[in-house]
Amino acid sequence: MIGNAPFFVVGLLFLAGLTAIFMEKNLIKIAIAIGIISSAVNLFLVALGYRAGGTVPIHFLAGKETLMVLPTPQAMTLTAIVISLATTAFLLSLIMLVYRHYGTLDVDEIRRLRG
Amino acid sequence: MNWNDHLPALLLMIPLFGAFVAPLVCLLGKTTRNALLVGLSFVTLLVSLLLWRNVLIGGIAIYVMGGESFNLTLPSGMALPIRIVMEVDAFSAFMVVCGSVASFAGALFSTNYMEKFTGLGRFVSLYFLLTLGMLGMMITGDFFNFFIFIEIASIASFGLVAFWRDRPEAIEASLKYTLVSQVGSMIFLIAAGALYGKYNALNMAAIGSLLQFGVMEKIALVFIIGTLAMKCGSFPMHMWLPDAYAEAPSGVSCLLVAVSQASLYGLMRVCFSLYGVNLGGSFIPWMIISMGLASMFFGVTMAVVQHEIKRLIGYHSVSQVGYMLLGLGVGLLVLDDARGMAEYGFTAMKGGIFHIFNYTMYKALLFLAAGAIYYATGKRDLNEMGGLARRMPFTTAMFVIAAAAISGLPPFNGFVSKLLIYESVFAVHPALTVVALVTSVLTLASFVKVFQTAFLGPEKTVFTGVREVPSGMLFGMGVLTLAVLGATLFPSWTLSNLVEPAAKALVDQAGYIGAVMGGGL
Amino acid sequence: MFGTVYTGFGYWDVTAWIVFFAIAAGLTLWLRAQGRDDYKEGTDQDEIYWSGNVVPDDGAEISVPASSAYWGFRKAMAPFYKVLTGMHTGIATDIVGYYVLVVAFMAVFILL
Amino acid sequence: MNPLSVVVRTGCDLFAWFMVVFGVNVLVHGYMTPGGGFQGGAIIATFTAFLLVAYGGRKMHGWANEKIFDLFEEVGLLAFFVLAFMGFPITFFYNYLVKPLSAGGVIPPAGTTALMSIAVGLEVTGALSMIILTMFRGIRMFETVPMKEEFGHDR
Repeated sequence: MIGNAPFFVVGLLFLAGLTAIFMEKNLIKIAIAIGIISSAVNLFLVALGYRAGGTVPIHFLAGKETLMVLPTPQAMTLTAIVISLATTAFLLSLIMLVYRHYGTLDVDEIRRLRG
Repeated sequence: MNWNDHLPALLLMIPLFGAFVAPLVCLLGKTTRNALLVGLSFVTLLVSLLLWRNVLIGGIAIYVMGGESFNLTLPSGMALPIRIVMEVDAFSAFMVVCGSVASFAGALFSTNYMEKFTGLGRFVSLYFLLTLGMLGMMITGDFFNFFIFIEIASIASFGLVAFWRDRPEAIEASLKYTLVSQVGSMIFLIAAGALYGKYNALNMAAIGSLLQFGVMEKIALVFIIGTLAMKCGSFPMHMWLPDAYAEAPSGVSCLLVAVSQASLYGLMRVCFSLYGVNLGGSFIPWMIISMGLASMFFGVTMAVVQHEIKRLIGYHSVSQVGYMLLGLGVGLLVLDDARGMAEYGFTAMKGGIFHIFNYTMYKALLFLAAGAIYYATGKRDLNEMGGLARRMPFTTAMFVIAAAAISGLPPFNGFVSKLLIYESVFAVHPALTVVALVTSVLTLASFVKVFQTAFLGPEKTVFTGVREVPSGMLFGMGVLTLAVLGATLFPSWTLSNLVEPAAKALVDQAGYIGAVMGGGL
Repeated sequence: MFGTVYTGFGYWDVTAWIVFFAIAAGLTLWLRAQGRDDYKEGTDQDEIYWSGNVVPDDGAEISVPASSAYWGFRKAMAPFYKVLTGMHTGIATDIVGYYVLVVAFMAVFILL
Repeated sequence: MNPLSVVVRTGCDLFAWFMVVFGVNVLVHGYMTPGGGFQGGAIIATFTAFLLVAYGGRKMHGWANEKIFDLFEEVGLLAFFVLAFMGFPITFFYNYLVKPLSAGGVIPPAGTTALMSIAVGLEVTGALSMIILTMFRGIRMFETVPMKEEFGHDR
């Protein structure tokens, strides 16, 4: 049961982020909600990577242990972090431009393209 | 060293090199920049054609990034492949050819279309990154790598949609696309992680060979299908698509069409090659068919009432994607039923795959023609246009060809693929064909409206100064017109060389898995 | 090359269509060439008829805008379009909402 | 953004350089520790953020042109591409420098991975610094300078 605790945290974080997207009206808060969602996913990947009894997959630091975990989830997490950094930076720049053009950050008022 | 073995890597390497070197080269001036954009796109097209020929002759092409040998998928007795594996079967090769033709035409068009604007170094860089992401999605055999290429393509397309950054609508469209696409990618990543946690592998063939249909697989499957259906713009999740397609510069809209087809490719790859016969009953196929029907009908009804030309064409994208979802969904429905597959399922899949080719060509051509009108007149609202046929004869001719092809008027290629779909899906239920036919009629109606209001009618005095667009744009449109006319005049050659191998590769799950894992299932 | 495409229930042959088109075009052109011999150029017969009024020089005054096309269709389908355009609110979070709803719907139904 | 007080600026003077040293340390040991190009580059880029916060944007833009960071980015990207391309007779991205651990030397067990992580570090340093500076300039533009107008499309 305690081994599954990270996954409950992941679920809670993910739902929190998803709820924030629908409940919040401020675009910056929505950007933060997307950040929370990607943190939840990264946590999910890291939690998946651990196998019982494994050690760090680094040759110099593992010591005498020969049973290492496969480093693929760590690599996946790093890549996902880089991607979410890029999109967060892009999203914030877009929000700056939206505020410049529309004069508001309320997501309900940014609807010139509809119908 | 045989260059033919390295074609999958070259296909990714050339746009990557273009993206990296573009900001430097663009300091050297306009001619160098245009030469880079067009030249590297053309080389990519050549490489994709060579790759397609190789795959047709020699079967599935495997490429291991960073391996000791290009086809060493299982080094030193490992049970599962750990390196990044590119796997190109006939379906991937077919998609790669479609995508790189669209990329080349868009590049040729952009040389003249974008010359008035600043920041073109970044534009060229992002354009190559978008091409890279699209081609990578089509040829990768690795699940996480697919996610990375989706993200490369998405981030490049966010940037390109918002390229006219002093236009409020462009920023708004990009913001909507970014929001929905980020949530979608994160959900896709959860699915990839879930499959990794279950099978310790990320390679699609490896997962496919081990897959048992359980709870985790079901959840992963719906997450993947939801995300990729959103990315290719099926009905209830299509709202970002007309916005983004309408607000992007036209050369980019042309490429975005091909990028949405790459998402459709991923959807079909997961359904056919990863899950295959253990798809757990007929719920998923019927879901895909009903998404296709809804996209077709509601997309086209929304398109009829639009009066902004690129937005109208964007809504037609939604409705055309429905045809492919319908054709391939019917193929998926009868996947484990050999008799149904032989009678109508395979024809429906051929129709769906042929429609991918046709759709990419004529929809890209329509976007380019709309961009040409916009370039020449500066207007994007149909209410303000009229009588342009006298001023822009070449654009008019190419627009008519594309509009006739998308409406399914014989003898154009759109008619052939739609006929293949009509005459096979009615075996499942006649209502499917009825909806497809009504959609086709409404498509014709809306394009009659566009043609009549933009090109026909009395000449307006505001348009007396309008000229035909420059030659680069005409050549860009001409490439796609040639593709449309080629598929029109030689339908049986196209079907037997491009489409049938692709459809066969798609249903051959054991072949796809065996090429990586060595041996059968 | 110009072969026939068989669909399993019918077939499509592009050459047959082109031959038919050529015959039809020839027939139409022949009919058109018959013409009327009492037509004279440069007289009132040449003028555009516009309800007896003088035709304006600028075409913008007599063209029908695209928004007016298919007026009857849109009028007849007004309730349908009201629902459909009501769906396309253009709010960014609504788009995300539709996506999440579809995924949740599929997840519930596949797990049942 | 105005410069902060003299205490903050002196603190920045004293300690900001250590971020660069630490970042380079993380970067060059990327092949054998949990670090690497992105992490090292991100740490180095905090140097730019420190200077920006402590000294304000006007001075920062006077010190560092965005072209410098563009150059960093280009050099990193092209070095990465060339390193990947050099493996070509065998495969793209093939690690042609790698030797067994017993062979000795500076980068035997890593080969091109270590060099690639340095290239990625350069790229990330340039890109993140440029993101910070450009976003900052966006805020400034919003207050003072009107945005440069594009032309050629309707507005």
